[in-house]
Amino acid sequence: MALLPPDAARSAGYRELTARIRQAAQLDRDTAAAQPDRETAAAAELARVATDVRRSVVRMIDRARMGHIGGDLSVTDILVTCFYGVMSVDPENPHWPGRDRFVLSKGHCAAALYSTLAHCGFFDPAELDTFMAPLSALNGHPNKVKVPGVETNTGALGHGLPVATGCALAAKMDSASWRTFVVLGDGELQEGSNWEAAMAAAHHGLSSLTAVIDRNRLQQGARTEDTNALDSLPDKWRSFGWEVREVDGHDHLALLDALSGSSTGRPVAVIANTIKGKGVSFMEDRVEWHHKVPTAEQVETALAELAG
Amino acid sequence: MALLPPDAARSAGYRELTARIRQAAQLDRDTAAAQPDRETAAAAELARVATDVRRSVVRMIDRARMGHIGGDLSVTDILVTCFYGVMSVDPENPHWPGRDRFVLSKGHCAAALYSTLAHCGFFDPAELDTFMAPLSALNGHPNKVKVPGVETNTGALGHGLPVATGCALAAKMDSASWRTFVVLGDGELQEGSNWEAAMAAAHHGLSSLTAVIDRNRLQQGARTEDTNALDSLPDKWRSFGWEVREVDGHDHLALLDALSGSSTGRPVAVIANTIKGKGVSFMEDRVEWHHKVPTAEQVETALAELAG
Amino acid sequence: MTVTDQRATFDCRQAFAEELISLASQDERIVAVCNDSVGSSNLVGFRERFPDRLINVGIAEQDLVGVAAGLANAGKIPYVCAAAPFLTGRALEQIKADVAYSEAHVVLCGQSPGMAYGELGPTHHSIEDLSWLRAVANLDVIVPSDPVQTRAAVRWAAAARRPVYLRVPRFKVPEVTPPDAPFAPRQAVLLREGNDVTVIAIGSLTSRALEAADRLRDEGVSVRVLNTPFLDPIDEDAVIAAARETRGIVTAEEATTSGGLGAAVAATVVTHQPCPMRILGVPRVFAPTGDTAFLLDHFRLSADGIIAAVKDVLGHG
Amino acid sequence: MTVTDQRATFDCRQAFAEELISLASQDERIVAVCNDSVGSSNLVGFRERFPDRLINVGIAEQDLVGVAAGLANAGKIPYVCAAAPFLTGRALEQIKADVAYSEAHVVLCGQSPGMAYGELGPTHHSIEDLSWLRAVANLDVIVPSDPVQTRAAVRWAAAARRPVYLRVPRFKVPEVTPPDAPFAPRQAVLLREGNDVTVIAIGSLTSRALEAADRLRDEGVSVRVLNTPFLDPIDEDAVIAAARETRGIVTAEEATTSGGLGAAVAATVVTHQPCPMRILGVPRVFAPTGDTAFLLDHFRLSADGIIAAVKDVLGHG
Ligand SMILES: Cc1ncc(C[n+]2csc(CCOP(=O)(O)OP(=O)(O)O)c2C)c(N)n1
Ligand SMILES: Cc1ncc(C[n+]2csc(CCOP(=O)(O)OP(=O)(O)O)c2C)c(N)n1
Ligand SMILES: [Mg+2]
Ligand SMILES: [Mg+2]
Repeated sequence: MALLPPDAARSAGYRELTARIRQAAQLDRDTAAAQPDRETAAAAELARVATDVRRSVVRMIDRARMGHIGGDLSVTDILVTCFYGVMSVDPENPHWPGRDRFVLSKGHCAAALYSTLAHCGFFDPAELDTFMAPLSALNGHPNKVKVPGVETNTGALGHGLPVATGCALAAKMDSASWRTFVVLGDGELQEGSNWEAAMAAAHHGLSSLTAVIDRNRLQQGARTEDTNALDSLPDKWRSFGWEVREVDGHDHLALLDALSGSSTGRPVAVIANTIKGKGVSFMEDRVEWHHKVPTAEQVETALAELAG
Repeated sequence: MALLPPDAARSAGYRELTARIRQAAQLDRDTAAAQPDRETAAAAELARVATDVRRSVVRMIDRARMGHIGGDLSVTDILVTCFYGVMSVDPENPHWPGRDRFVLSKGHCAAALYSTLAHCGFFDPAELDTFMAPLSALNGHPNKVKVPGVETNTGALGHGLPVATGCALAAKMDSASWRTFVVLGDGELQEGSNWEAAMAAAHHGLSSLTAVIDRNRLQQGARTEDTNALDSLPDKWRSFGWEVREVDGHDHLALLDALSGSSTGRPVAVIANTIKGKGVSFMEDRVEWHHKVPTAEQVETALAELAG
Repeated sequence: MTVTDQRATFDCRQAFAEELISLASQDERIVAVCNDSVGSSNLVGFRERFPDRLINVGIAEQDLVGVAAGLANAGKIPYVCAAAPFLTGRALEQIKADVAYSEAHVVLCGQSPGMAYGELGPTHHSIEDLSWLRAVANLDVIVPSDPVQTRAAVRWAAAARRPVYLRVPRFKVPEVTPPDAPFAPRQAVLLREGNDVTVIAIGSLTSRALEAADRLRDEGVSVRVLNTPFLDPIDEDAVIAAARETRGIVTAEEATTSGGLGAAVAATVVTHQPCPMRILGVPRVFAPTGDTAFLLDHFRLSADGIIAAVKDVLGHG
Repeated sequence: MTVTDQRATFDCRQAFAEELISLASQDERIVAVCNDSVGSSNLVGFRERFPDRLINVGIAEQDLVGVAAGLANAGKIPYVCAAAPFLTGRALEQIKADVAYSEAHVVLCGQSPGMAYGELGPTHHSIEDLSWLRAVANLDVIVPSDPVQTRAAVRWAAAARRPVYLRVPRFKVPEVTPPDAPFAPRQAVLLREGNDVTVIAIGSLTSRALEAADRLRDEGVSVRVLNTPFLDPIDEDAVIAAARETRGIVTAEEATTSGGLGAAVAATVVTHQPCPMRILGVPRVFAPTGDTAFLLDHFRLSADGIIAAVKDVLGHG
């Protein structure tokens, strides 16, 4: 029940790997041209981490016999790109005031978040085995009181963007340079609380705030467009005063670009087009895998597909 | 404390007057051209009623020493045009199932609504003298349980559009021809509940639903654009799937046109550009008249200005 | 192994759905309204039968309740089916203003209440709902204990012509209601006669109270077991009689104790017939991780916990 | 004319604003967050002094509380200032998840609580807030009775490092707090010694309880008057002592009785020291039209109503 302690060995590895990825991915600022080879190297590193995270998710859900596997797999590349490619965090000092803030508003995808955080060294990956077990710190939805790297408790949809807006407001008041990232489900955007925050964040010119929408076009029971249509989503965000970027949410380099700072002084909405269940053929784009639990055989197939 | 009874004499007058206005305002369907003289006659009738309502509002607030005079005066022309020029209601039979529904979401402007309803004959105008007095049916915000013509209890902002959406959904399910009108404040649009309903209403193709936004550019404490900017409002509604019409909210003929049925199969948002405090020179577009109470002298001036 | 473990147990969402479909086939005003919760509210069957009468507003609880109020305005009888924590926590002001204060005939069906979503944690636990909704005027609060009461509640609410909140249990419970039991406001159900102590239990705790009573009988303690499917309005007479005729009262509910069953009984007792009580429920902490059964035991909401409370109130702690 | 009428009375929003400004001038982490409520929360002075530390999110209560939680995450100490009915009714799930469950040091200041907005009606009455918020774990609930307690609460909350809900009274009340009174969790304030009956009162009812006690003394009834500025956690010891040492307890609050002061005291009493009680508050109806004073009298939340309840509990009803 106590706060999980950081994993020092892992976090040293994290520092080393993130440095490598960022260096590789860096644009040549003078020529403003990308360096294809190095970019490819960065993408390969991020893909490796993403595969680790996806495999971890499958194992956690297999063990717990519960979870939200479809959304975990769709959001993985976003999580990994944020933590390994973009953000400044220190897993050994998770409350460092100058850190970038990361809020997983679609908190039902806790398994992907926990796997990413453990991979970074926020805590020992062995802890992942306790996912949803009695008295585990790793609840079905993230609890900041127990899990380092979690900034606010989510699980009820529509909470992340207001909280992230508050973080970004504080940074602006303090003229601090840290940024705030929040990842939202697409179905989640049906919650009006998001539009309250979207309006206020634009009004306050929170250019340090980036919202990533995991646009997998599925929600719990059906396709978003069949439930309560969200298209045209870019128009909605633009009309609420945001800078909008649309991107393939499984393309790490494209995500790296899209996650760069605001160019307009406005908050940035990254609409990441993703595939729910990404990486496991029989789960991809299928609504039932929102929270279905794979059989032992399906787990084996999934892990095999995620190996290569 | 009992439900107010209708005022039969007045409601007869209402039937007669609305018939006259509608006839006068009707387009020549064959030529699709307006008939300027008759339109002017309709406008004159509506203006007369609006003046009556405005004068009533001033007297009610003077007597109660409380109220929301600025928003009352900005919404009056919208109310009067809806009830006298557009909607099908029967003041003697306020629960007639085939009636058009009217929801004043900005419920703080109850004085304008009560004055309009009394003018139509939903109840005796003498009752207006009890506005906010102990045990009066005429509370500071409309109570449907006590006041005929009120469809749902408002006062907390952001409630009207969801309820109106439910009404319009029911009409659609029953293939009924009655329409639903809801009037929203512009500051009120900062409430996310509106955007939840806007999205769902568009998704369900509720073409019988019309939302009128009283765009007076002021909220309780400041200008909307200085508090939490709403511009560009038409883009917001359009991006949420609505047909948008922008209109001078004090021009009765323009309102009559704008309040006609949907031409796209989508719900209609009428952005009515208005002036808070309209009709009383020293109140117009001044934030303090959101809920300031005029002195005896100011009441006299206001009534004088509203006479002509 | 406990007694209840040996009996068939039921997820009451099934009884709920069956009864709703049966009612809907007789009364076309009945509609279901949900928030991307067709599956979790077990409405797939309803949708098959009445595709045009299932309204899904998406993930938007304020709109959910407002839309239901609008449907009621136009003559429908909406059953709002949504996970209890979000229905009550997210749309509370809509419940107050659009439903209760507006006297709209809306049936608010809190699915998977209490700690039914055990491992999903406090955001998904609806233990505050009873305190939250008892505070709202003009709203009946019903907490069924088994499929029989769930069906009765669904049926009663259709005819109520007033606002109703109805917990639809998901955590499996055995049948507890006797065949001739009443189901009406202000009517407790007497499940066991007894004159040493009275246990008043609702929802998932009812079967546990029965088990406790049966085990205590073997120890020579005579326990009266009452159940009040209507938490509001509650059966004050039965409570007062229990306070007068037995030596103390233990209440048990899968909810925070601040304003639910325990609070209702305590207020009745001190006003009319003071007696010793023990109030069992979820204390004022956020639950740790664990499944429903684990959490109920963790908070002593078990036959053992009830037995200990009964002994405690008798002074043989 | 009643005794209280002769004394100076105060709108506590002024003490609130002064104390907040004084604190803010000493601690730059303190910020105010509001929802188009600068005027109604009396924050004009704060805005003049600290224009950059007043955040207005517009008319959007869910965002209001979420933003405050985010500000707290980044080291600010936000005082959320909004009309109590909307703050608590509209943002309850944010209060639960973002503030209480997340252990965010946010001070939720419910302005104009109870029936302070009398004529504006039930949508604007915040009588449910005490029941609603006492049900939320990990949240202290403070109900000041006068300017002294309001100031103390504002100061205490800044140092609390935990979630706090604080009612900021608008309906005018006289000073009632003695100079040396404690202000801390679990500490009742003894306002009158007495041994026949105890009256426990909070907020606007405290001065009315004092008036009742003074009038009853003239009739030979000795009334102990307790006040509990912390409704949660409440002073259980003082409640138990009152139950033991006097013949009954009357509670009085400007709130629904289902889960507020009366419920807290009743639960304590039946668990530790059963005694007769009368619970005064707003019954489970929506108030009719009327100003605050009218409504308080209408619901017998007056010295007369308290006197009648005291006599009733003594059996000379
Ligand atoms: C306020 C609230 N309402 C309902 C739910 C139940 N719920 C959990 S996940 C989910 C679907 C989310 O869809 P989306 O945001 O698209 O997420 P993803 O597709 O990435 O899983 C729903 C309805 C919830 N967690 N919170
Ligand atoms: C949920 C809620 N929050 C706050 C208020 C307090 N309030 C009453 S009127 C008002 C301003 C409304 O502005 P707008 O919608 O523009 O109305 P108008 O200008 O027409 O008066 C506010 C904040 C409220 N009534 N309801
Ligand atoms: Mg999705
Ligand atoms: Mg306005």
